Amino acid sequence: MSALMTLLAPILGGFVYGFERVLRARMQRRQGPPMLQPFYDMFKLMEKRTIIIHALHVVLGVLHFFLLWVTVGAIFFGWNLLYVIFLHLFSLIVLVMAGYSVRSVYSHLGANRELLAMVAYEPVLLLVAVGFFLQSGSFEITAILQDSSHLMQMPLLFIALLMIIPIKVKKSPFDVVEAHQEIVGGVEVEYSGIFYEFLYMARFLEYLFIYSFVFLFGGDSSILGGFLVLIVFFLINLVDNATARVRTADMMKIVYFGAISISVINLVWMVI
Amino acid sequence: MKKVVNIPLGSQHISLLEPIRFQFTTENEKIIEVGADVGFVHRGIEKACSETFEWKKVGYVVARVCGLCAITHSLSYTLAVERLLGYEANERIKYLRMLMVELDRIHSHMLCLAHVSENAGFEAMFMQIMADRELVMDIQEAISGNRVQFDYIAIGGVNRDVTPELVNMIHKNLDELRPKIDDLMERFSNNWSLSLKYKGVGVLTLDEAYIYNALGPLARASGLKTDVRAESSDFPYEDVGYEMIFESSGDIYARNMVRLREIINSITMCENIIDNLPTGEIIEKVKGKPEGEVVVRVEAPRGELFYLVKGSRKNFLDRVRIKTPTFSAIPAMMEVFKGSEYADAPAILASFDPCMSCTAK
Amino acid sequence: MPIRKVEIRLEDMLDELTTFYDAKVWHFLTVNGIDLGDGKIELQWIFSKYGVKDETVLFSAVTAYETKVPSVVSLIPSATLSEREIVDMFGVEIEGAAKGLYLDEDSLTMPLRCSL
Amino acid sequence: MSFFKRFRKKSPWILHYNAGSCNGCDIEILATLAPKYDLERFGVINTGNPKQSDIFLVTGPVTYRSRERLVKLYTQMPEPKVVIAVGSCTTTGGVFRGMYNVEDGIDQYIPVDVYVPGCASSPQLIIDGVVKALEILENKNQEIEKPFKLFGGIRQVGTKTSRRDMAKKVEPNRSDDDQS
Amino acid sequence: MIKAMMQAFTNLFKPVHTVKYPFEEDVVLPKDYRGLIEYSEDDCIFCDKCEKACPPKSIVFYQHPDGSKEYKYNAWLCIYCGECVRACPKPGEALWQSEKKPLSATKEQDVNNEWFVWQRAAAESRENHAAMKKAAKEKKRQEKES
Amino acid sequence: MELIALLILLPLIAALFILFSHSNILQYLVTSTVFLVSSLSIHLFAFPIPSITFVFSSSLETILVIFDVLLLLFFMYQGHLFRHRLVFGLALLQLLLYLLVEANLGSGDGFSLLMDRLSVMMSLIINVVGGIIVIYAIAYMKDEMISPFKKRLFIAYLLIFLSVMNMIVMANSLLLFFFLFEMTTLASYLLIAFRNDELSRTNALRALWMNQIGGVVILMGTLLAVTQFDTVYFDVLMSHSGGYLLFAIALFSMAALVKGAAMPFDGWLLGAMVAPTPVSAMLHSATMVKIAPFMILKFAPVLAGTLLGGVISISGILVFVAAAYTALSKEVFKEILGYSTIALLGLIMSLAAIGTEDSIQLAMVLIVFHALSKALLFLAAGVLEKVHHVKSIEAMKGLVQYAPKSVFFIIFGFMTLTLPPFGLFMGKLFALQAVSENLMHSPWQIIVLLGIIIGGVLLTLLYFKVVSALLSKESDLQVAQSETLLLGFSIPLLLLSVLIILASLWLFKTHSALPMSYLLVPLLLLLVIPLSYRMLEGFDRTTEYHCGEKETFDSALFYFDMSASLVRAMYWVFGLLFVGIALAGVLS
Repeated sequence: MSALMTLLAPILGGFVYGFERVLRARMQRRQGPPMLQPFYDMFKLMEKRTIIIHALHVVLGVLHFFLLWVTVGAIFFGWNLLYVIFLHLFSLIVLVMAGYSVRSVYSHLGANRELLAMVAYEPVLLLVAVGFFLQSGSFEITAILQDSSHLMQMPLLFIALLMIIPIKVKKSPFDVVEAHQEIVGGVEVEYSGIFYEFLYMARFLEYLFIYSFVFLFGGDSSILGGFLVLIVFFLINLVDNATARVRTADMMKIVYFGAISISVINLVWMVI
Repeated sequence: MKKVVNIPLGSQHISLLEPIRFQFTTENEKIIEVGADVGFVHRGIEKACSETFEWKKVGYVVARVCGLCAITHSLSYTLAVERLLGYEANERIKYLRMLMVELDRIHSHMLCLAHVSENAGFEAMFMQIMADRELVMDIQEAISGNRVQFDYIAIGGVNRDVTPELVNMIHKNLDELRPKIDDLMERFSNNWSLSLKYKGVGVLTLDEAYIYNALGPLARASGLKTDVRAESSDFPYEDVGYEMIFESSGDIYARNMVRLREIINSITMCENIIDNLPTGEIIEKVKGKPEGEVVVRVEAPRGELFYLVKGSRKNFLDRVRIKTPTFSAIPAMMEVFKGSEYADAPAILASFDPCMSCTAK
Repeated sequence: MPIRKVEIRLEDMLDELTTFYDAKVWHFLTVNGIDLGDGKIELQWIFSKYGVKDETVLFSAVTAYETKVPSVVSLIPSATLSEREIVDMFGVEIEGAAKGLYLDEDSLTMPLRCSL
Repeated sequence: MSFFKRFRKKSPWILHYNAGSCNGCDIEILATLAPKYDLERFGVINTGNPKQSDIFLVTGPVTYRSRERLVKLYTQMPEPKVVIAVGSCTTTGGVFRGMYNVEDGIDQYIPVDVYVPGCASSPQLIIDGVVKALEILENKNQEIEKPFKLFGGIRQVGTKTSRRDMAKKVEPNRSDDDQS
Repeated sequence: MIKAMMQAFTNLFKPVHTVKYPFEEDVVLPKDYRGLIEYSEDDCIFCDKCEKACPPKSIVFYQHPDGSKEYKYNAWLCIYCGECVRACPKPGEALWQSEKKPLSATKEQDVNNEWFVWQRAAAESRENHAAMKKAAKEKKRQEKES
Repeated sequence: MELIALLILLPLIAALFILFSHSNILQYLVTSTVFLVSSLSIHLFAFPIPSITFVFSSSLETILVIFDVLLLLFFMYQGHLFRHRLVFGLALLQLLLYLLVEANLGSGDGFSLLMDRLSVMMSLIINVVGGIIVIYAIAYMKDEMISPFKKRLFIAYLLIFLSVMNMIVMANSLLLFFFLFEMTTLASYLLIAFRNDELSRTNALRALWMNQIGGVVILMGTLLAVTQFDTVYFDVLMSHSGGYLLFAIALFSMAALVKGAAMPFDGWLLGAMVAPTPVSAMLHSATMVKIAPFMILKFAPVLAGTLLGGVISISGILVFVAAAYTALSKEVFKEILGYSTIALLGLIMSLAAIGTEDSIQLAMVLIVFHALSKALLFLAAGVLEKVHHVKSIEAMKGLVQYAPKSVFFIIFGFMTLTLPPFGLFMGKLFALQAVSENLMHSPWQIIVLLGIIIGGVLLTLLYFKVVSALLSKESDLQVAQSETLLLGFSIPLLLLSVLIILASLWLFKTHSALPMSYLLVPLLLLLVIPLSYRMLEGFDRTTEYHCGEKETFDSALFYFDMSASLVRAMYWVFGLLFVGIALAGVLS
């Protein structure tokens, strides 16, 4: 089952992304693309003529995708949560290196913002993991999922997680990493054709990665977990439709003074 | 220990509708120096107006200087030529022209607002404003037969009349639009993320506005009370309920508010115009050939549009000098960019509502 | 719109404008050039008054193309682009105004001169 | 490969460049992306990045200063690609035809597949043009398409194919040799 | 922000603004839409006024040697201003602005470069015709003289 | 016993030989010495024997006293020579204190040298990493513009230093420890001033006075030990409890903080970066500064669970975050490395001061991997400096195009510092786990937890900022000439890399509960995907997207400067914390 899920992860993510595009269009009173649009895009990208800047850039981008896939797979297989978070960090670092490896200003700015965003959300993810650890006594995802729902004990951590989800799924108000109007997509700007596809699919995997954290809050009740994911997914899209993009510095401030402090409060509360 | 990065913005960039190139010299995304290249759209219209096209056709050519304020361009040119010919239009023509200019102002301002929200990363707002804007576009299409390039004003009058059904439609659409603008005004002032992005960002102070000769909504947002509609006697603006609108803070937010309130004012004016439309011919034959030198100022959506036309009884004019509002806005814009973040640059740029095709002609 | 046309000599231009221009009263519109033929050009500096109806002043100076024209940028910072435009379009020489606002090397030079 | 061909027309991504138009067409392109006409129904995304685009939407007669940029963007787009010229000045120069700083339509520089008329082209016309372009896109192959004149060709460096020179301006008298 | 979120939420249950063009032709073009310029050769008196009035010169008459003229119109050059119709002595009969929307052309139609050829050909034909006429006149005069 | 003597004496003898031999046999001599001492410590490590002890005879003690006094007099002389009052004054103070200690010296007996597991591990690091650095130094000094004798002197210094370091980790006598501590101070003073120019001189003097503060507090601690507990031996001291024991330990810990260049003493380590790169590598990142965590580790059993331990731990973790953040504003590559060293030392000290079994284990692991990775980075930085003449990261832009091999080592070094599956990463992972486990009974450790997390991401940001500079290369159409790396450079680098990988594998196998598949999957990807590099030959190459413009982009990096007032506030906080340690010692 886990193996199958892992194999199908990009497809699963594709559905999520496709659904989200339709949802967003409807929220803006547009008709929007068909549900399967992400797959159309993928198939189209497959047979574009490929233009690259240099080989290193491409290799790093592809590596990013596969590492992310491994990360998502690791979640499905129920590995150690801390290790999963660090694997995810690894995949992002590879992406950042890819972004820096070309002499393109937007790619550089994007990579830089990617690093800053990482500085913002990584602590929160780790603190959430620590919260789970305090609850269930283990960092293993399988163990976390055997406990009853964690929502009651760590509500503030849940809110902190909610605050960083927009960074990960690149949604307003924290879509500074992609910021199409400013830096034309950031890191992905120099990719084209099939190699862009890897980055495009990596975005699907990011969805799975971050929403599975939400799922973990459900504990042993997968229905509650699924429900939480749905609610959060919906909420994130609503917020996306109600906010503008904030500056990177503002984002850092909000995450550090908001998300991290409430996570710490929650942790202290759990400990005492 | 800071190093500078040069960030290009344009000539092709997703946040730009038109080719303009900025070269921002930044420290950690903070802009310290700006270079601009505005000449991408230079087509040579001034020369063509006096050498390739006869004076009767020039109205259609200058309209193509800019698609957004086409109507004000052809209006200014027409006014200038009419004055050279010693002709003064009747009240109905004046009212119809005013109606079209104000409608154009509404749609231009709405586009600008949509663009500002888009460049601030607020896609939903962009979509909403663009959807609402279709109401005005429909009116314009119904009046002139085309959505953007109206070619409505001709020498000696206007090309089409307003029928009673049209009057009804205009009423209906404008009534629908007004609450939406009110709603927008509320959202622009109360949304948390927008106030982070707009308030106190890209400030043009009153002194700077004087020094750099800012004009239009830009100047009015800084508290500089200038508006050609109040400074020229070509049109009876006071009769249709015009009032000057200004703010004082001079940031993006103030510019947005000036635009929004001007839209409300324009809606009022349009309604007054169609309610009190005088009777008369819509086009009259004008005889003779232009002679002499004359200047005309008209308030375009972006500010003051200036035409100087010189003719000497020939088929071709001696000189058509066009000075567009954005042309004056660029020095002020460059000043405002300095010291702000690169992340804000697209929004600031859009809030100035630059029109490069106007600038470069 | 009635215009007040003030004929001045080019040499006096800067002094005249300095005494005339007050940023809080006058609004600088543009610098204009009109080709008069015979290698002569009429340069115009145009201002209008804030808050007053139909008040436009036009300073006009006739000069030859070869004459070097002083710049008003020190007085009116926003005149840079206008001056550069005139330089491009007429090929006159204005102090401190660089070429190439609109025209590249391989496009037509001095398009608004009559002889061309 | 032919399996994937059918998906081309389901996901055309757009690059928009204004080569000196009056921006009448540009605001109409914006309007087609807005709710009323909503080009995203066809899977269109306005990417703003040549490397990820399939459709090159150009407005404006080519001015002298923008032609190099035009060609550069064109060469950075991966094949298969189509070019749509939106508006009468883009297709033929329109009212600007013959002005001194204008190059009478973009097909003087790059191959144009669809000419959309109108001054300014209304959203309906633009949608018509895009739909027509999609049919053309489906039948294209991956052959490199080159700009016409004033610009250099493709170079082999070792085993690598370099497109960098495609957008490099060459001397007019040498342009004929280099294209071959 | 909450209000905007509520609005986004309620938008989900509202009908979409989108029109289904081109699948359904329900975008009603307004009355007097400025569409294609149409021409009827039967009613034309070949006064060339439309050709002179057209700002972008998208109407060209080719002068055949036999004296007849051929109307040629480039819809991709036309700016749809309607000036030709206003210039026409028989508006609505010989030349009128229809409410049809113009169609997009493809590469094969070669609307740009072909038009250069046409313009040149038309101008040449005029010159030739004028020269011919002049020659004929000259001949006539000479004949008269002789 | 003989082993210890060999470890200490072998490098000394080799140094003597080198001084008076011909330059030609230099490398063979050094290599064999290094090989010998390394195998000795590996042997010690692999076949643990119960602690070895050694007692100094009274004549040796006397010699020690003489040396000590001479050393302090030398410092005084230097202070006098360069008109540096602080150096002079501190040396004088130390001399007085030292005499006071000698006067109060009791008769308690003890071991002068004591070799336990900790010492074995430290000596392993010192000999292996230090040894590799010495080998590297030969190649590095080859084309330095100095006389052959001076070159040999330099190598000899390094070897002597190895011996000193070997001794210090075994020292059990406080007086011997003080002497060796001052010897390391001397070594860093001499080696920083090795290039003998204005800048080196000022930096050397600064290092001298700052380190002397450490000497002063050690002497004060010794005085306390002598007067209160009547002993000069660590093991005896630590078997006591109550009284002023913790105050003495606090004083020693302060010395550790000084040696570890923890803020506010970060100035001297930064200044030390003007020294030749092997020196920086040897003294200021890989080995000498390790005395700091070593000392804390030594006291860890006493510190565990006390207020003092908490304060040290918190100040360590604050140093971790602050140094990581400060490094973000630096431009010179070695300075960045220096700050990251300070940061990681802070982390290690913090973990050591927590004093639970897990955290002590972890601190040791981190010491090993930090030494390896930092040595690798410093040596690679030395190559860049020597061969490519770049110091600042601004100048390193796109270096990967010209120096792919050295850049590879640097990137590899940074990856080993942050990413799975390498040791330092694992260390951080376990640290998080350990601290989280402790959280239940000591909630204050949430500060440490937060510090580890935030400092960790800041360091990641820092490292990849540097990598970004190296990587930003142009399109690969230009064929750069392949880089040839001198054998003397490449062998140490390779050795270190291999050691890191082996050690990581060992760590993963022995110390973690994680299954091996965790490690293998990412490793496999890392190995397989770069193989596709060759397959990319045929694709079209094009230019970057710059909005359609022609100009190329000159990349520059981002620097996160702190405002001056913030810096001042930071130093105040750390200064107060430093004093606070003494206070905590008194209180507990």
